[in-house]
Amino acid sequence: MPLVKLSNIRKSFGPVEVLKGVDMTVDEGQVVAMIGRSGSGKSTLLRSINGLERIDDGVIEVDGECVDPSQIDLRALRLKVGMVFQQFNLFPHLSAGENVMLALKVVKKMGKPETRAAAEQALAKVGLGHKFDAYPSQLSGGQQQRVAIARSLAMAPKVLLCDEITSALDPELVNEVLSVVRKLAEEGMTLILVTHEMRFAREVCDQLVFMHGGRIIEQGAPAELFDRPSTPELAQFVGMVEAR
Amino acid sequence: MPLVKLSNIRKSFGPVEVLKGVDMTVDEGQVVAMIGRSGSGKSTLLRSINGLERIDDGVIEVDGECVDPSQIDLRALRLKVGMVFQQFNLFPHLSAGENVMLALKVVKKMGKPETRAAAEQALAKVGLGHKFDAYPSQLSGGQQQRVAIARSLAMAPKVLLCDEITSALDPELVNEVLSVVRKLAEEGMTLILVTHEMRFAREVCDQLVFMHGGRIIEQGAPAELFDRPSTPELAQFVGMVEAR
Amino acid sequence: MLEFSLWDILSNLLLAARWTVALSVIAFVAGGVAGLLVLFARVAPVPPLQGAAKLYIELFQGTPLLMQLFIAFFALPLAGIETSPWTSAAVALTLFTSAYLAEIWRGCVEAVPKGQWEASSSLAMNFGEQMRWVVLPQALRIAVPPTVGFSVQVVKGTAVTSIIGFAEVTKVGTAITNATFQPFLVYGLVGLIYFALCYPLSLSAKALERKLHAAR
Amino acid sequence: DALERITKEKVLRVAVPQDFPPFGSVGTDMKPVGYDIDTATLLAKEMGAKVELVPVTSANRVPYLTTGKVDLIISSLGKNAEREKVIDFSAAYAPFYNGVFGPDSVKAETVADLDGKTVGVTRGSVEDIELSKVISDKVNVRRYEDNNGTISAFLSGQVELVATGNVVAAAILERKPPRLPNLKFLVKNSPCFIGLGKDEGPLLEKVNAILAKAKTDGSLAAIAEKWLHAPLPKDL
Amino acid sequence: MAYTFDFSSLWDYAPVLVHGVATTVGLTVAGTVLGVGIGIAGAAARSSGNRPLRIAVGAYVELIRNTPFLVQLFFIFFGLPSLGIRMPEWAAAILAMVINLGAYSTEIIRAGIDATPKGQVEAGASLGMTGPQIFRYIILGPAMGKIWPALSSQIVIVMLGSSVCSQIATEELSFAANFIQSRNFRPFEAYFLATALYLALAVGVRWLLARMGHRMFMKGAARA
Ligand SMILES: Nc1ncnc2c1ncn2[C@@H]1O[C@H](COP(=O)(O)OP(=O)(O)OP(=O)(O)O)[C@@H](O)[C@H]1O
Ligand SMILES: Nc1ncnc2c1ncn2[C@@H]1O[C@H](COP(=O)(O)OP(=O)(O)OP(=O)(O)O)[C@@H](O)[C@H]1O
Ligand SMILES: [Mg+2]
Ligand SMILES: [Mg+2]
Repeated sequence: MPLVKLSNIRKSFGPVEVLKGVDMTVDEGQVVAMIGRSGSGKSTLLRSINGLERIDDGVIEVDGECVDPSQIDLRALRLKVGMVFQQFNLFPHLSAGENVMLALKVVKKMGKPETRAAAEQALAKVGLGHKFDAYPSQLSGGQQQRVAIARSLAMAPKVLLCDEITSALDPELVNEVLSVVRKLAEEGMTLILVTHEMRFAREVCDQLVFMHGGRIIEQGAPAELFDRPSTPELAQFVGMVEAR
Repeated sequence: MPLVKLSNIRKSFGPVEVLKGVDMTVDEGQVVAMIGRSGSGKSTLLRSINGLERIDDGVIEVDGECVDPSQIDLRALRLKVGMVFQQFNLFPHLSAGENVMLALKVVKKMGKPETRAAAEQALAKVGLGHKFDAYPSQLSGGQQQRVAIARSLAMAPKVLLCDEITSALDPELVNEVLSVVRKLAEEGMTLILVTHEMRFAREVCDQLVFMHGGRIIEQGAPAELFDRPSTPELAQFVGMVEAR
Repeated sequence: MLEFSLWDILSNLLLAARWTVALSVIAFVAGGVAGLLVLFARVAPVPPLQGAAKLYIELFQGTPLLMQLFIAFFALPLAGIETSPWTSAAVALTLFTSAYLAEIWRGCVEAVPKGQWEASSSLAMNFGEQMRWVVLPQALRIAVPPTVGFSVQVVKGTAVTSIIGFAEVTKVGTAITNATFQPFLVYGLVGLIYFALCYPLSLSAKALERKLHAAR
Repeated sequence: DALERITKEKVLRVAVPQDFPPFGSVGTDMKPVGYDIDTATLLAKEMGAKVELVPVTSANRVPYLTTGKVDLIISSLGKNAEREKVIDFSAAYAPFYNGVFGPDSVKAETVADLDGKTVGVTRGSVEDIELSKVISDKVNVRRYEDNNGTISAFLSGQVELVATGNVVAAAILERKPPRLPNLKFLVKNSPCFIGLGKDEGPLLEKVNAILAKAKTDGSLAAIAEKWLHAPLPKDL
Repeated sequence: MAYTFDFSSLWDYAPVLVHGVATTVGLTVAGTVLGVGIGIAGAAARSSGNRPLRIAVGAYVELIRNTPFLVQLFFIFFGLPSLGIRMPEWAAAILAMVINLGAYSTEIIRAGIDATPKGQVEAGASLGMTGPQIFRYIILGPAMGKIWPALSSQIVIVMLGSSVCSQIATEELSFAANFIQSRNFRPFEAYFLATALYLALAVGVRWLLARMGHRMFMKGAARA
């Protein structure tokens, strides 16, 4: 049974159809990279998976449970699906540790000592055990993004969604975040990443998904797709990215 | 008799001494370029010459008249010294023509027809005779900066100060402003320019002044200074700039 | 002799509303002029003037309008200055209005970029000329919405003048209440009259604000 | 000299109540009417001046006089030692018994019965001063700025009892209010006097002369008949 | 007119003044706590998805902001008893202040909420938090920090506005001044002293609120 299964996902913003029937499955432990031109619908698809965008049609199945588009309570879904954003979105009035503990406390209703232990462990995993009491404004962009990852991890999601999590970082800070993601992949975490880091995708991911105009038009092993793109669109996209 | 004579100019911001005793003379018709690292005090020195910064010590003499630091009324000085800024600072609620005419009317109390004639002439000189009625928001950056130059010129100053007047411009607009300055230089205007355009400084200026740490540590003919810097600081600065 | 019909009540209240409006207009105009003077003092490059203006603003924003009224009405005469309810109300409201407007407008003046001051200084303009020709025209644009918004506070402030016996809407309302024994009705009507005066001002302040944002 | 000014300018400025029937209240045209207003008009006529009525509250009428905003206070003003320190008084011009009033449902026959009850009174009035002297501190006294407040508070049931003049209570009763101010007991006979600024000898003499004449020629009695529906007491 | 000032006569009335100051402070504290509470609830309601609720709160805010406090006070104290709703004057004063500050703070706090970046809400939702939890733990704190200066000014305005509560016999500071001048006939001294006390209170309250705001909401604010 796949962990995530998307069937015929459709989504419009007003008159514009942004997702035109997307099917996709992700197995437990798989690391999937989503690539594609700007505006092709990658973010929208990712955000649909944890219900940040309400889809118009189709079915999302996570860990065996269906989420149909008319469903109101998305909490159960969101407990299984973590998300990390391009703009970190740390809570500025809480320290790194409190950022991680908040949802454990109010959503999972964990006791105080367990919460703290879980937060310390999550921060240690992203190499920031010593920054427990630092506020976001006192951290570099790379550190903030790692706290954001820890915050999602601490909730023990089945799958973690990452939407261009290094795009807002200065180039010298990108690697510290990518190496955290690489570690997660190696530890068996199920990951769906939207990324422009092609080399990283090639090295770390099991599966590459190429979106174009609201559809997935190619998918497969990264090396295969990069080296032998079967559509002219992907060929062009790969050429464009590699010219940079 | 020099047109501008600075003797032992000193200026501190709080505990930090930014100008540490600067002496400099500029003769009528001379074109002086001031160069130096960021923070070396170029802007502060320039702004002191027309009293935008109140100096702590020293004497500024313009056209034979002394301005001592305790002086309150700077009007006489400012009538002799024009200034153009990096950020244009046009008055957004006035058209190009009105920008030029305003000070003629309220400061020089010129009659209406003369004001208009003078403004038209000044705008024509910077190649914007046809933009008399355009508002700043309708002009490109280069055009705005040329209006700013015209606005200063119309007041018929003895000397014109320019502080990095091309730094805020897109590269393709820099030349239209520089060519106006070049024309002014050729017509015999006395100019003091802070600039990072080394090639321009070399071609147009009579005199180069190199500031470092709040002092003028070298001055002379541009070609000379560039080719045979006598201090390691200038040598390093020239090397740095040319590497770009 | 003391039978008030609903129409008697309403017409008397509406007649009294004239004085509310008149007092508001006077306070707003005089307060605006005084506020402009305080503003000039507050932003002029003359430290003692700035200090005095700051003190003025602190004083009138830090004490109740009611106390200002009492002092203007009962205390000034002791210093030999004759005051009627009219003049005391006008004076106190003017002082109150000017302090708030000066502070509102200072924010608008400070929103004008520093480069505008520097450029006009370099053109040899003095402080007055800079204010008149460069800064105020730009500050004015952003000052309109909050100024209109504040006019609501002025209209409402006039209610307090009823306490020194100025016969505006609230005062007449209390008098009628006592003659009719219908406080619920009378104060309800009084409230509605104020609402009818103030709400259009609030609405236009909001609309002006939206327009300003859209223009940017 | 106030009298000189009055005769010169031919204007007599008088502080009158507008919230204290029958001495002064407003008609449907918002003009003050009542015993005090008629008295003021009478005085002005005798002085050959025009009357200028200045509506005041009980709390602020003395400051009006001491700050020179009016020449006289004709505002059911009672005489007491505190006031005599700052202003002068004419002869009495109207009777006034102040007392405690309230609906039948509230029992109060003596001052002692007021303990634990809420009594409304107008701040600075004779009732306030006199009542404050005799009550214990178990009485809950609410002091309002003006009679409008006091009466409104009583009528709306915010206070159980009200301390005011007998004639005032009568005037209210006449208008059939929702809560009836029936007499509980009288506190003090304190007739009304006209208040004048200190050291205004000539004006005081003039006012007293006019009052004496009005008492003998029946014009004051006419005012009493009109507003109090009773003859002027002999001892006034 | 030669007037000799005599502030010493105020000494006898020191207890009245102390009582007045204490009442003014008490009214302000109660009005602030409850008023800001209403403001938070009102702001939450105004940014909620419930349309009738939004409109109702909007009407409340506009009605209060466009009528004078004094009239609101009279309506509550003299008018409501006609409907059988009766309360002591201190309760009426607090109620009027709460309703008044509630309306203003609804508007002020809503502006702070509107300034919350959308990403903050999405991050909270992605962590499985409910709408109310997101409001309580993520939006409210930073929003309050942003609008605290504006809210503080409004609290001072309401405190100064409480002076008119003397009209319904609430024994606060301006009542004390009026009471004193009706006994010693020295209006200037009484009003002058009361005004000075108000000024001191205003300065004190502003200082206190600034410190409180700093402790409560400025955690993690960018250090410049
Ligand atoms: N909230 C919205 N309202 C209207 N249109 C939207 C909204 N969000 C996205 N869109 C549109 O949907 C399309 C797909 O957007 P999406 O963000 O999914 O693209 P993307 O592949 O993530 O692009 P990028 O690489 O730039 O992030 C775009 O045309 C975008 O303009
Ligand atoms: N208003 C001010 N207050 C405090 N410090 C100032 C102020 N203006 C300038 N300084 C400081 O004075 C020093 C000199 O500044 P100045 O602007 O003159 O340098 P500059 O040579 O023009 O540099 P740049 O090339 O970056 O324009 C700098 O260290 C600057 O930080
Ligand atoms: Mg995207
Ligand atoms: Mg500079």
